[in-house]
Formats: sequence, C-alpha cells, structure tokens
Amino acid sequence: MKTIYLDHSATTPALPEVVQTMIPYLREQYGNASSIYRIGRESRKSVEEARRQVANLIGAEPEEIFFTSGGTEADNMAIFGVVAACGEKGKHIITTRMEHHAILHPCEQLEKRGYDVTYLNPDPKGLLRVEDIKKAIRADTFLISIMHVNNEVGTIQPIEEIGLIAREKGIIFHTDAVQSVGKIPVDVKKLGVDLMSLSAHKIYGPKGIGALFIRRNTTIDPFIFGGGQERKRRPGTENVPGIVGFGKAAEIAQRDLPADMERITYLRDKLIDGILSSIPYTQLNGDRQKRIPNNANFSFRFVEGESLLLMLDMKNIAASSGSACTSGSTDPSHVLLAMGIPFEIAFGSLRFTLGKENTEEDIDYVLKVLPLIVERLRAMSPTTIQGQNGGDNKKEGTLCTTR
Amino acid sequence: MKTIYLDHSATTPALPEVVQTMIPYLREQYGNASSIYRIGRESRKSVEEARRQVANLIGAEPEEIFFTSGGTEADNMAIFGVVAACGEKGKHIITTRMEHHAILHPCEQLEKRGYDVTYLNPDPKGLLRVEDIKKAIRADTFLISIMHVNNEVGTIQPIEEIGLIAREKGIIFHTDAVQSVGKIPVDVKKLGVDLMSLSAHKIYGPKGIGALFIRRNTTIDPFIFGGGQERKRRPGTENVPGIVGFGKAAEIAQRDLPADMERITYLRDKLIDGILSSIPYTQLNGDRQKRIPNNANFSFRFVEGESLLLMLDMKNIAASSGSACTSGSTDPSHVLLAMGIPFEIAFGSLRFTLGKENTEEDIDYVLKVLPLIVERLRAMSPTTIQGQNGGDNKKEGTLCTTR
Amino acid sequence: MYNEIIMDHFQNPRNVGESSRKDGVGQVGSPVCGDTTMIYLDIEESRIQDIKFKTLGCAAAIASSSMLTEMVKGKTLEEAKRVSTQDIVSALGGLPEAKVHCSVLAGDALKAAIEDYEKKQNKE
Amino acid sequence: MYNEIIMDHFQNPRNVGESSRKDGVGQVGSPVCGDTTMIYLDIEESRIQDIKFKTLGCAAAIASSSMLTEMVKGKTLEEAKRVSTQDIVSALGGLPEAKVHCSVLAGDALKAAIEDYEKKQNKE
Ligand SMILES: Cc1ncc(COP(=O)(O)O)c(C=O)c1O
Ligand SMILES: Cc1ncc(COP(=O)(O)O)c(C=O)c1O
Repeated sequence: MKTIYLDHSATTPALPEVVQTMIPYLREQYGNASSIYRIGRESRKSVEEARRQVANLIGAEPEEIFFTSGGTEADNMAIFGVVAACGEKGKHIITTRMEHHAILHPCEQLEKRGYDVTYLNPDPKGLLRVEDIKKAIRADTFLISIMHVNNEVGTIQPIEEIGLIAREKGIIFHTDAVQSVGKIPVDVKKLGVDLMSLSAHKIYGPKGIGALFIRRNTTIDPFIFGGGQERKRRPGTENVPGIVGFGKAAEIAQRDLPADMERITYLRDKLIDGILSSIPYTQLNGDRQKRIPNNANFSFRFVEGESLLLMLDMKNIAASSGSACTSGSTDPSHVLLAMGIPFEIAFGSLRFTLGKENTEEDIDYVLKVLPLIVERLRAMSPTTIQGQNGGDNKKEGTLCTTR
Repeated sequence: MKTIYLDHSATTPALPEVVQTMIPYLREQYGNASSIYRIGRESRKSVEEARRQVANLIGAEPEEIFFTSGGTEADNMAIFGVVAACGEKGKHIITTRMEHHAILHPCEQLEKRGYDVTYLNPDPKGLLRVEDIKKAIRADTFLISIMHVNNEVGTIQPIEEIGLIAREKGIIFHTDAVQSVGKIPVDVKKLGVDLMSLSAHKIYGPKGIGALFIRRNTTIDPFIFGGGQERKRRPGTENVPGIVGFGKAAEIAQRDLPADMERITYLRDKLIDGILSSIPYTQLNGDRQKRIPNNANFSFRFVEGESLLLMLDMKNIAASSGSACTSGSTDPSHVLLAMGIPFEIAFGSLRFTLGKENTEEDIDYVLKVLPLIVERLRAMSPTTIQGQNGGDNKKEGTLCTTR
Repeated sequence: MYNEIIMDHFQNPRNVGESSRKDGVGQVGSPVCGDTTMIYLDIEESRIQDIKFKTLGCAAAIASSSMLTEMVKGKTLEEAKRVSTQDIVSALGGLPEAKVHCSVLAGDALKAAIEDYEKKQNKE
Repeated sequence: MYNEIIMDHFQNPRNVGESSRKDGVGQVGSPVCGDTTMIYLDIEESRIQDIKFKTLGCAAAIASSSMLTEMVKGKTLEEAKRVSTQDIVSALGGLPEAKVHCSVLAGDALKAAIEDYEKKQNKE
C-alpha cells in the first residue's frame, strides 16, 4: 500500500520536473561550472539560471543568492559569518527558544566564546511578541535571528515588524525561512531582512542543496574557505545537479503557490476540525490563524508521540512528533516547551504537514484511523482517566505523579 | 563532436550505475533518513550501506565515515574542528604550500586568529621532504595537514612516513585524499592518518557530497551545528541521493582500481612521451614516477595557459591550467610556483587528467592537435626565440624583461 | 530502528491491563523521558500467578514491559527480582542505544510492585 | 565567459606579426598577470599606415590587441592616443571584470610605440 505522506516539513519528494531537470547534469552535462571549456560554461549558465529562479521566488537579486549544502549550513553561515565580520563591534545576539537547532546550537557555541545570547520565548500560541524584541535590544546587539515560520507548529512570525526595528537600530537581521518559502509569499524586501536561509528539499527540490540570501552590502565573512566559487563566499565545486534542481523547484513553487495554498489549507482545516471533534483531550498547538497552510500540530493527552508515529506507520501514514531530526527521541519538542505547554502534554504531540500530493481521501483515511490508534494507546496508558473516551467527560484525570 | 574530456581532476562524469542508484532516491524513496516511519527507515538503511561502501574503499570502519557536502567542507571541518577541540593545547600547525585552497585558506584564517602555520615547500619535483616535516615540528604543534596527492601535478606524498612521525609525537594528522582515492590504493591504517578528506565527484560520483574520515577517538569538534544527523558531527537533512551515489561510486572505484590504473597509466605515458617528443621547450611538471596514473602536467614556454585551454576547447578537448577553481584567472598555479618553477614557465602550464572513458584515439587526437596550437600561439608571442620550433635549437631565448 | 521482536511486542503487547487481585502494584515514571509504567501482580505462595502492565511511553518502553511480563509470569518473587534490564534488552534482541533507558522502567515497576506486595504482607 | 566578438578576435586575430618598417615599437608586460604585448607601427605623415602586434597572454589580452590594431589603423597619432582601455573594452562588447586589466596592455603598448616613434623623430 502506498504511503500517505504527511511529513512535508521534514522533507518533500522532488517533483518529476525537478528530477528531469537534474538528470542530464548528473551524467552528460557534468562539466565543472568553474571550468572555461564548453561543458564547463554550459554548467555555469545553468547555475546562473537557477540562481535567478531562486532569487525570483523571494524577490531578491541573483547576485544576492549564495548556494549552500542546505538549510543547516545556511543558518551556520549566517550566524558564524556575521560574528566573524562584526563580532568585534558587539557582543549581543537576539534569537528565540523556538528556533531550529541549526540556529540554537551555533548560538550555544557563541555563548561558550563569550557572546551574550538572549533567547526569547514565544507566547503560548507560538508567536513572538514584537515588544519582547524591542526590550531585548541592547547597545551592543549586532545580530537578530528569528525564524520566519516555525517548523513544528507552523506559526508565522512578525518578521516585517522586526525588520523595521532592526533596520532602525542598524542591527543585522537574519531569518530562517526554510519553512516559509514555497508555502506562503516571501519577499526579502518586504520583510526587511539582511540574510535569509533556504533549503531546496523542503520545496520539492533535491536534498543537499540550499541557499543563503545576503543583501548587498551586508557585513558578513565566509564560513567555509577554499576556491573561488560563489564569488569566494562559499567555495567548493558547485553541486550543479542540485542547484539546477533547486532552481526548477523554486520556479514551480512560485508558479503554484496561490493554488497550492488554497487547496492545502482546505485539506488541513478538514484534518484539524475532524481530529479535534473526534478525539477528546486533544489540542491544536500553535495559533490557528497565523500559521502556514500545511501544518497541523496536535497534542493528545495520555499517549506518547513515538508510539503514535509507529502505529500510524503501520497504517502507512507518515507523520512526525517534534522536529524531524529528533523524532528518534522521545524528548518532547523544545518548541512546545518554549511555548509553555506542559511536559506531559507536549509529550503526546504529533505533527502533520501536508503537501502537493495529498488528497481528500488521504485526510479521510487519517480521520478514520487516528482515533482508533489514540484509543488503543490510551487503553494501555496508566495515566488516563476513567471515561476519557466518552467524549463528554472532559475533566482532568490523574497524571503521572512521579515526575 | 563529442568532447575529449581530459580534466578528470576537476570533476568526473557520474557513472551510469551511480546515476541509476541515485534516481529512486530523488523521487520515490524520498524519506528523511532521520524519520522513523518506513520510507525514513529505508533511506537510513541505504545511507548506512553507502557508509560501509565508502569505508571499505579506504580501509576504515563505517562509524569512522562522516558525510559532508564535498571535499572543501571536509577540509574545513578537519582544520577548524581540530582547532576548536585542541586549539588551546597548541598553537602551531604544519602544512604545505602546495595544498588545495580548501586547506590553505582556512590556515590563513587561523593565522589571523593568532595560530602559527608553517607552510612547507615541496621540492622541484613536487614532493615533500620528510626531513622538512621533522624539522618543522615544535613542542606546540598540534596538527599536520598534508595532501596525499597534489591536484595539479599528481605527485604522491610520503604520507605513511609522515604518519609515523605524527603518531610518535602525538600530533593529529590530516590528509586531503580528494585526488588519491579511486586512483591509487588508499588505506587509512597503512597511511596512519587520523583524518582524511574525500570528494565523490572526483571518483565518478555525484557533485555536492564528500566525507571526512575520523579515526575513532580523534579529538575533533563539529564544524557545523544543528540537528543530530551524522551522530551530531555533521547535522543537516542527509543528502540521501548524493550519499547512495557516493557509495556506489566507491564500490566501483574499489572494483575497477587495478585495471583502471594499468590502462590509464599506459595512455598517460603515451601522452607524456608524445608531447615531450613533438613540442620543443616543453617540460613535464612533477615527479614522473611518484605520480598518480592519470596526471600529465606540462609547461610550454612562450605561451599562456588560458589561451591554450581555449584553443583546445575549440578542438573539443577539455583540459585545465592550474587548479579548476582558478582556471578563469591567468595567475600561474601556486603549486608550480611553490615547486620553484619560474613564473614565466608556470605561466604556460597545462594539466591533462585522464579517466575511465578515455581511449587511445583520444590521446592520438591530442597529440595531433596540440603541437599545432602551441605553434600558433608561439607565432603570436613576442617572447619566443628565433628557431624555437626547429626542434634542435634549444638554447634560451630572450624572455619578457619587463617583469 | 527497532527489530521484529520489539515491533511484535509493541503491536501485540502481552498482558496489558490490570490483574484481577492486584496484590502488588508498582508505578514508576522516568524523569529522563517522561514515560510511566505500572505493574499489577497477583501473587500466590510467593509466585507470580498473574502480571499485567500499563505503559505510557515509546515503543521500547511498551515492548520492554510486555517482554518482562512474559519473562516473569509463573516465576517466584525471588526469581523475578533477579531479572535485570540487560535480560530484558537481550530477550528483545537488543535496543538502539538511545532507547536502553526506556527499558529500565519495566524492571523498576516490577520491583516496586513486589515491594508493595511485601510491604502489605508485613503489615498483615 | 567571453562573448563572440572576443572569441572571434582570439581565434582570428587581425594584424598579428611585425610591420615592415617598424617606425615605432612598444613592448609592455603586465606585472599583475605576466602578459606581454608588443606593438609595431609604420607611420606616414603622422598617420598609422600599418600596425601589427604580438601578444603572450590570455584570450582577453590577444583579442584586445587585435581589436586595438583595427581601431587605430589609418588614424593620426593624435587620434590614436585618445583611444582608451574603455574604448577597447566597449568595442569588444565588454570583458569579465577579472579580465579588464588584461586589456590595458594593448593601449599601453601602443602608447609606448608612439613614444618610441616620436623619440626617434626628435633625435633625427
Ligand atoms: C526551520 C528549519 N531550519 C533549518 C532546517 C535545516 O535544513 P536542512 O535539513 O536542509 O539542513 C530545517 C529542516 O530540517 C528547518 O525546519
Ligand atoms: C586536493 C583537493 N582538495 C579539495 C578539493 C575540493 O573538493 P570539492 O570541490 O569537492 O569541494 C579538490 C577539488 O577541487 C582537490 O583537488
């Protein structure tokens, strides 16, 4: 039976057009894009065309796009690159506790090196308060990094307002847009950001390729050193097939955005409404309105996320609990905890992220299967309350007291 | 007309089997290798199989292989990772002036941060003297990085001897084996290295993927921070198609090595002998014996490298002058200069690097075409000497005196 | 990630629920991962006549509990006390390293249940 | 990398060689890139009757020399002196930024050749 894939925030299948675009560059058009002979020049041309496609998707200039090996590298390049270039002028960085680990862990490294990092908490709906940013800014703040869309709860952060503040104060502003690009309109000019991280495999492009948008005249040093590729900002033989695949995916993302948004929002809302009405002791995590079209994140009390995932897997449904990279662990999501969701509720969370291939039948199937799975696991659980599956009886039960 | 590709040290065409292995992972088997559902577990399994294949090629354990985005990242990860982990214990690093820029430029960064770097020169044949290493070692030396095979002249360095010295002194030893792996037998145990950089696209694998071998218990910190992938040493969503392609390429490299070495050495020797005997004022750069089978690097006096390349390109021959990443510039190769080759000789250098697809006809064609091209350019050159194309008359002519 | 034995015990856990007499009841929660396991024992002449469990936790935690109940059912309390985490992990055919701590709960809950039983016996 | 005009002048350079009379000869070498260009002039009544060049250098250097010779042939010395590097680059339809310095040589060699001619004239 085919997989009903509902984990598009972890990764997406590359589109057939993307794969078709890539294949020639894997074999016949193998020229090194930095070589001056014909097959090298052809690779160069395709790389520059892809750069234009990616730039278009986010309203940037092609010269402002630098290809990286993915979102993680783009995030590291942004943080460490700005620190290398301006870390002598300031010592304070502002970010949030709901960032991806590709931002949080570099920031922790910087703390070890003596930088001050302020980690702001989002509100209980998963939204950052702009006032918190204002309050956190110090005279020596030189970098603000706030994700555009959170990867777990899908909430859209007030980047435009923060951009105005950052610009006014002359602070470099980075946004991790790995989860927003291709899902909602993204325009670097409107958002007022200096740096933006992208990842191709989240927008139906290939894995292993991403980009950092660097606004012209932004003070940033390279992160990786070597040959002269990417105008010396990101050396290494260009991943031509990956880059052209990314370009194609960006072009398609731009073309399909309005239609995809509408269709996927409809399916997602059906999923949210269906689950909330059929499974008691369930909550939707993250603001219902300020969220990307494809995200539905739930907490089911009295069950644990990984068990849910595996039971769904046996029914050929692919979902996620917490972020993709930690879904092997049962630690509840750091994002939900930062939102102030109690441990025992975060513990039983499940993220569905819809995509292009999903149909209404997929959603119907999930709505049929999931209530039974939750019921089955709750029946095994020592912490459920009497009558919790009755639907009406919603008073709190005894919870695990040993923690 | 088809290209006669003689620039395999810049990049190689991925083999058909490699591309066939990759394609399913671009589309149907798109699962995130860190996800626990079925398509995720399948990706994981393929990644681990590839890790085994790469490990086998260099005599390592699979747990000692960490995938990166290429050779450049592997080099940066080695240098910066060791410095982060042990840079407090020592302050001296030893490397050579013939390293790839992916080593030289990180080392320059370290000099800015207060580290001492000794750059050893190779001898005029492009070989490092082991005594020079011995002499350079100081009490505070904590890292030695010496390439296994030079990318421009193809010379094989005495890594095994250096490994013994490094081990005796307790100094971490890294080798950039991007140009040796797949061309000559490489065994990390025999070479006695702690760290080794690899790049897939140099061994008929895909671009944008490489690896760092890290011997168990080597003191090294991560270079990129984020999720838990690659046992936290190299986070970022795994480039599954790239990794499986690299694995397949490694397997084939191992299988074909003896036969390829023999066949390519024969063709290469024919090319060297043919050129040296038909074009006067020409020299082979790099030791003739201690060199990988596929490299032939020449200097033609009274001509300039880029002009040669473009003339060859018009005859559908793809070659290189200097390293791939700088072949757009007319600066002579830093490697040739480090070998002590005079500027005006290094200026007219040309690198042919042979590969699997090359045939004897290809070599015959080059031997027919190249002498005419050199002659044509020399006829245009103000610095040639009377009678230099006569063959016998080999005394020095007047050289450009304005430099 | 998980082998077939574990997946079998996760999908078809043995002895889920509560035993009829509940002569001994033990509940432990893991501060590391938030899992909770409860063991219910029916004891006759110092022998485990029936054992049931409830677990809130990951597949490793559920499978470990299920496996443990099979391993100790019918054993004397002394024999049951000697079953270690390592025994459970071995019976499951091994666990991913990051998951070994999840299997500790089952044994701890059993020990707590036996203690509970013995405490009650002493009171009588 | 290079446009068609440049590639045409590189492949079919105009006016390569040495002029018959060599009334003025100029040679310059670039310390940046090692290129060398030599210009040979035949002058008649302060007008460039013939011009030839030799260049050791990259395609940009060769094409620039070739283009320059075409641009100034038949011009008076005063007119020829006014031809700038920018004029050569424009006539070539633009050069990659990293290559602009290679086109400087041609103009410099022409100036040196004119100077050489003028010096000889003054001596006479
Ligand atoms: C918000 C966010 N940032 C960064 C990343 C890292 O991207 P990649 O896995 O392509 O390195 C991800 C995805 O894993 C993400 O969701
Ligand atoms: C010796 C050497 N090291 C490192 C590299 C860099 O590898 P990559 O281009 O895959 O990043 C190369 C090739 O360009 C090389 O020849």
